[in-house]
Amino acid sequence: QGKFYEGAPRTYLYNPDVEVCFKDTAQYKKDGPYTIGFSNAGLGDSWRVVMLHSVQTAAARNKDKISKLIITDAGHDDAKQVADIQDLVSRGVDLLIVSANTQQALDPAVSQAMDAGIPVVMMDRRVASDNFVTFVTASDAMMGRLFAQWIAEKLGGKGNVIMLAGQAGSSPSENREKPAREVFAQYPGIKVLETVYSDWSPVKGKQVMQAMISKYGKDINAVWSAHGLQTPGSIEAFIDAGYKDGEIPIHTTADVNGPLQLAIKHKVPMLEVGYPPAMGGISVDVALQVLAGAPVPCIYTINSQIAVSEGDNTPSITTDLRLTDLVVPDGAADMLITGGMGQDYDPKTYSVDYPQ
Amino acid sequence: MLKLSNISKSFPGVRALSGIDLEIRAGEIHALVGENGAGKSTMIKIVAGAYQPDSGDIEYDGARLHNITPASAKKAGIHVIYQEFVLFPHLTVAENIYIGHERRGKLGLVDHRQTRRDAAELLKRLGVEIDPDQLVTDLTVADQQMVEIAKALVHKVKLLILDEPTAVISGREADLLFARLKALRQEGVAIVYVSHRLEEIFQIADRVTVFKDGERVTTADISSVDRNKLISLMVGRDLKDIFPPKRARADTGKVVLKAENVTVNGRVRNASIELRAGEITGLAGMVGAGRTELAMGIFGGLPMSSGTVTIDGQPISHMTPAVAIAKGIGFVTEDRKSQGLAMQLDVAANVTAASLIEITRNGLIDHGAEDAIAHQEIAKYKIACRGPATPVATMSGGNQQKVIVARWARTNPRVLILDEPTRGVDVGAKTEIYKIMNELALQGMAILMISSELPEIIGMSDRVVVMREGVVSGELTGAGINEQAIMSLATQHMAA
Amino acid sequence: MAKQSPLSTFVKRNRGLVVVIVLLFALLIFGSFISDRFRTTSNILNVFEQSSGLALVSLGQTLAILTGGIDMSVGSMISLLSLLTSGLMNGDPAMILPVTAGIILLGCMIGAINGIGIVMLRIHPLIVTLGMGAVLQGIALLYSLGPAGKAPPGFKFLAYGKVLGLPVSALFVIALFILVALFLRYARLGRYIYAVGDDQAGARLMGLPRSGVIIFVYTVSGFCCALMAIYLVSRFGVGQPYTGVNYTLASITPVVVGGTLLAGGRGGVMGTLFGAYLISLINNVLNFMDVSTHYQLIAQGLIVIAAVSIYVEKRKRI
Amino acid sequence: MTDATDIKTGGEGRSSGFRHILSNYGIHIFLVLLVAVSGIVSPAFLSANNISNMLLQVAPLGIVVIGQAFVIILRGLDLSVASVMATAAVIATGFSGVNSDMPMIIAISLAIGAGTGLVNGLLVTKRDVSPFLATLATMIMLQGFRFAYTQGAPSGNVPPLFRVVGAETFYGIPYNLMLLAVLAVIFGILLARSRFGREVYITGGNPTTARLLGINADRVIVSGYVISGVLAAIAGLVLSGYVGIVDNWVGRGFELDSIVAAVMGGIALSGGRGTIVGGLIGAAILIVVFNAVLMFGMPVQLQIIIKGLVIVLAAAFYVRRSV
Ligand SMILES: Nc1ncnc2c1ncn2[C@@H]1O[C@H](COP(=O)(O)OP(=O)(O)OP(=O)(O)O)[C@@H](O)[C@H]1O
Ligand SMILES: Nc1ncnc2c1ncn2[C@@H]1O[C@H](COP(=O)(O)OP(=O)(O)OP(=O)(O)O)[C@@H](O)[C@H]1O
Ligand SMILES: [Mg+2]
Ligand SMILES: [Mg+2]
Repeated sequence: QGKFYEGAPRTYLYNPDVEVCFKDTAQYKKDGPYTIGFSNAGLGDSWRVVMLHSVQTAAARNKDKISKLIITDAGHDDAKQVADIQDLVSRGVDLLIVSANTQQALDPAVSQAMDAGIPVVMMDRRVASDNFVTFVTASDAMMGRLFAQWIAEKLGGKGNVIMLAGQAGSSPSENREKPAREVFAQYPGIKVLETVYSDWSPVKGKQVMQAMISKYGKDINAVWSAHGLQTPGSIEAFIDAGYKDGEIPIHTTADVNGPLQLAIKHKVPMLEVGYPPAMGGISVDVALQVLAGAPVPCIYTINSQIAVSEGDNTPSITTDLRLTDLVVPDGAADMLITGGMGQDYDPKTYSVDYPQ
Repeated sequence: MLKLSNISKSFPGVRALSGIDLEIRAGEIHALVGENGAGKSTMIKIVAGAYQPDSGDIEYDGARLHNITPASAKKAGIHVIYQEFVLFPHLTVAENIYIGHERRGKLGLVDHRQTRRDAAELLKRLGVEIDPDQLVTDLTVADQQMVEIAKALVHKVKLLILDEPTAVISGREADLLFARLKALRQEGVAIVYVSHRLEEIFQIADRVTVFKDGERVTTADISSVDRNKLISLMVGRDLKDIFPPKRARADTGKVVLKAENVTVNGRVRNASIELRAGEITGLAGMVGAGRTELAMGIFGGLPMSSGTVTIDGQPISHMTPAVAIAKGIGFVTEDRKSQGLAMQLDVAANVTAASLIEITRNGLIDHGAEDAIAHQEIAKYKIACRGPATPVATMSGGNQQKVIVARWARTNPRVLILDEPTRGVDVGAKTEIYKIMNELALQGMAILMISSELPEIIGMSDRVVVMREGVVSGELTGAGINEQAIMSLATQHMAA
Repeated sequence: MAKQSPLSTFVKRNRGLVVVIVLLFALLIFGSFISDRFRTTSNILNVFEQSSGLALVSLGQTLAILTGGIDMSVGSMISLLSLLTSGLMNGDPAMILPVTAGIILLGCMIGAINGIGIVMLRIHPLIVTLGMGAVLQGIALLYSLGPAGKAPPGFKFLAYGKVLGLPVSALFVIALFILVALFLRYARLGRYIYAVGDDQAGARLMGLPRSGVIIFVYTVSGFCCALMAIYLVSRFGVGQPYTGVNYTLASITPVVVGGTLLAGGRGGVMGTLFGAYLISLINNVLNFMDVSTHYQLIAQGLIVIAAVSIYVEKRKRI
Repeated sequence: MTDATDIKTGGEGRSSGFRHILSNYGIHIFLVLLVAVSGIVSPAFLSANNISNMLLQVAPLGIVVIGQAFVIILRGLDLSVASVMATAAVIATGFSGVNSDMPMIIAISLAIGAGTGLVNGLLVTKRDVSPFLATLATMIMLQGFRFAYTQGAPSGNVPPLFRVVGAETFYGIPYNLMLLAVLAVIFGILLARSRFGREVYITGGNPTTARLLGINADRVIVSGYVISGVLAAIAGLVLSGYVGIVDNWVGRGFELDSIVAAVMGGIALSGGRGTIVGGLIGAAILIVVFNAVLMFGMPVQLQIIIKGLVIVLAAAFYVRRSV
């Protein structure tokens, strides 16, 4: 296990600033047990499911302090999430955990709750203003940058990249693409042939990559993929186009088992940077600190696991963690490898007795 | 008043009108007659702006009209009562009457109360009792026609065109209509009147124009022609007898179908009727008497709340159209547009719809056989169309009717029910249909013919059953079948 | 002719409205048994406020559906217009008036283009507006791939402001609905909307301005989308490229729940308004009952079906 | 009388002429033009590789369109197809993902499709719910069931056989295309040549007429929805084989794409008209447009805009200019 990073947040330890922002939460101190509301943006993919289960697990672990955890799900609809938050406030929660569907749209609703004296802990996705107590997250921008940096270094500063983004106009995709482009821009020899959108779907990912391969063929040296959801589609497209093992361009990925399985099997150099769903559980711990009146960091950035295929460390991205350490060889293609939920965890059968 | 010169109009594959010249005068009732598909409705639609002519001039009220649209025609005082009604089923009677001419009060807002009051007044003037607040969809067809007529009286019309207005009304309503038309003529309105009922034309028209194959054959004063002349002009040959000679009445005719104490929808009560092999039974009555409901009940198209139907002495416990067809009953419905035809489909598919087995080979439909049958029926009934692949929606009303008759005759049923089989059908085709009915009867088929045209009932029936207000009021045979007898049974309460 | 009493005629012809109102009250009573907090004024006001936006989009949708059409471009239209609203205002209070006016105008224009397309191309409105929706979504993304600009300070008032303790937005929406309801009943154009929906071809033959009616209803739908876009920018503080995406299908539910038939010609806007209230209230009650999302979805489907089955006039089977 | 018939039935009526060709084959011409123009603008578009890609991609949509054709000809609309696809795929892969599970997997998937179709059909016929709403409601409910079953996290592996059918080719011809061809022929014959098919057209053309002809119109309509549901389930399995990964949204967008394809292919939403071949050509147009704009290297925004324009233009191009 030693290869996994389990220390304190690197963003705290390695932070060059003398003063790191901490928030005083004395005003929110309250006697338990608490009613906590969790307004979730929505489910729909495994990442969000594991994140939700992580919240529930943490609540179960803290049964003595939490009398009730109310979970709402907005189905990825801003208006519904605003309504959900209002409903939760109406139901008299002591604290809100919010994973905001979009940064801007939820801002007024979150501010409203804060103004009403209910502390809000943001998780995974924040709102635009700083009008919350703290934000538990990993970094989209860091993922995008690391992916790009690794590709640039692997290609020796020279080569052609296809950027396989998520959905045009969706913020997680934008927040990874933009920093990545900045990195690529520093390498004159790196050319981004095209940015194509997968809508986070493996099917669409494969369709667009097939078109790209028809168009550019062997000119493609690397695929910058914004997440693991679409990466398998891309690798499949290369396999179908007749690329032999070892010929497939380098790829990036996140979180999902399938790409690692394919990369190992077909010898695709790959970088994996996780966006850990365990932040769900951490947000509950942070919430309890807030209600206990303990100071918390303004932004609580948790660590991503970083793994590469064998022999593919680069000067900037060096890690002991290998794809083979993370992969679950017989696991389902879309299972999460960064869940932190333990060995026997299976989202389908998962159930935990949390206070509800 | 209205002058058409050299009007032509083609549809894909059909020349509907070629070089029509026609003059309509103010203060006359001008009858327009011709076979099905002769182009009467097309010409009317051109005058009304529903179709654009391919060529020709239209002069109206001394000025040339260009690019007529329905809206501009209305503005110019042209009002048309179309062969297919133009009513909005889910608006009320009053709203329908005043649609486009809403009664308006302050601020130009629609004044519903005034609308209702005026509509009631108007309907009363027409002599019909219709609640102006009812939705049109709840009205009988005859009442719908009266609403259509009322619409024509709402505002000052200069030219009133009626396309087969009496197809669904008869007797009293028709008389009311004629009285109205005559009054309008007095006021100087020009009236164009299309009908296949020649008696009416002699009753009210001043002049008559005959169309044939999209051309105007002649225009004449009504006094200068007689019935036979008119028919021969329309048909292009002499039609001596419209009705075939009556067959010797098959007294021994076996009862094929027997309906007893049938109650349907509460609109038909305890009606009983017998149909015999080789016999044509006429079902007469005023519109709304419940004839269609009775027939539908027998056929299984409407649920019977009580009563029994026996075929060949065998009672049928639960009648549905499928059972009825399996037992050899055919049904030519009265409303071809909403009940009879699948308008999108072509002639071939509509003709073979009831006899799919005939064209099924090895479980698959044989398109060749289907086309052959369609060609055969098109020729047999002289259906004017471009061929088997013509969508029925593009055909004239009478020809659509022939398609349905052909469909059912094809199945060779033991009992054939025909509900207004010649509605909107020209004399030539009528004769054909009569001939066919006669032949079928001779072959031993039992035929039930519902009709609102007394001459037809009298001319064709071996036996006449008369209905009045949902009950069977009497039965006539032989010499007893005459106009007075039928009318008195159909309208007893009025006569008494 | 047996005359029916005016009340029974009203009930018969406005079944949708009556049923929806009855259901609304039933649900209110049911909800207050579930939780004390449900009964609070603030909760009820929340529901009231939450439904404004949905009701607004559904208003235009109702008119389109009354003519027998449907507007599948509302989602993209809202997204594009909301982006433009916040992008152009960009925090500058001086821009509020000109931009609001401009956006409303633009919404009307886009709606009119929908209507003209339907009239000229003679294609089913579903297809025209679907295509238009894609075009508008593309334009929205061309304008900005992310949230654009921001709402000026004070702009929040539209969405969150209250007069006499009642949300302004909700009051405005009610007023607008009443206006449109009166329009449908008392303006000639309003009557023609029903006529066109009842019988398109007939409307033409009667010389009614059929094309005008169609262009008009889609223009109104565009107008409503513009108002919705402005409202969302006020509510969320910014416009985003996918802000409206859920409203395309969502806007149809209140219409049909409120008793307007998808076939056109029958129904009305007041049913839609209460339909929107009902749907928001259902969400609220389900939240209070702690029903998980999965089952909320199932419940939603069942409710649509149940509501619609109530109004269906059993067709006269021949 | 006689000559009237001759004049009007003469020449078989199947008028030739440009307008006729345009109105009957407009969509075929449109597809050919589209391919030609795309090939000229981007030669890579016509490369064997790319054509094979497009053929591979057309099958799942095509299969859905076949079912959609039945439903639309019956005056309906099926918005639940994408939800059926995803549910069938998710549940199918919930098994261990070995070929021996195949019969079970296929049976369950088809049952899901058939069951959904049955519910849709019964709602439309017995409850008179409009098809748009009935299928919208089942779409939402199915999504709820799917989430309740998977807890939102689908898992399991796609059986190898699906991978073969979904993604592999036989001398450049994708197996899934062969499957599409087989289904198209079977259902094409069913629609165009069988008694049932004729009943579909008659019922779609005029349900009242159908009833009076003794056709069990309700049963025909329900069958149409069941066919659509079953084909959607098959398409879901094929699509799951295409990438070998199943998420909750397999088939997203297929509901509208399949309707659009059908309408572009001349299947009128008013019912009673249209053919399977037309629908498939509509599907091909959508796939070609999607691929072509990628090959042109257009920004994603323009891709979306062009798709919208093609939908409208193709439909307008085809539409019969009747009076
Ligand atoms: N919309 C149309 N498309 C194609 N052909 C049409 C259309 N309308 C009419 N026709 C054709 O034009 C010819 C004239 O039809 P029209 O309806 O004018 O006849 P009509 O004299 O009114 O007959 P009827 O007495 O049966 O009503 C017919 O052959 C008909 O098939
Ligand atoms: N009060 C009514 N409500 C609804 N529909 C009616 C009503 N009266 C009549 N109808 C419909 O109008 C049509 C004609 O009515 P009915 O069957 O009573 O007349 P009929 O004797 O068959 O006369 P005809 O066949 O000459 O129209 C039928 O289709 C019937 O269903
Ligand atoms: Mg006519
Ligand atoms: Mg009748």
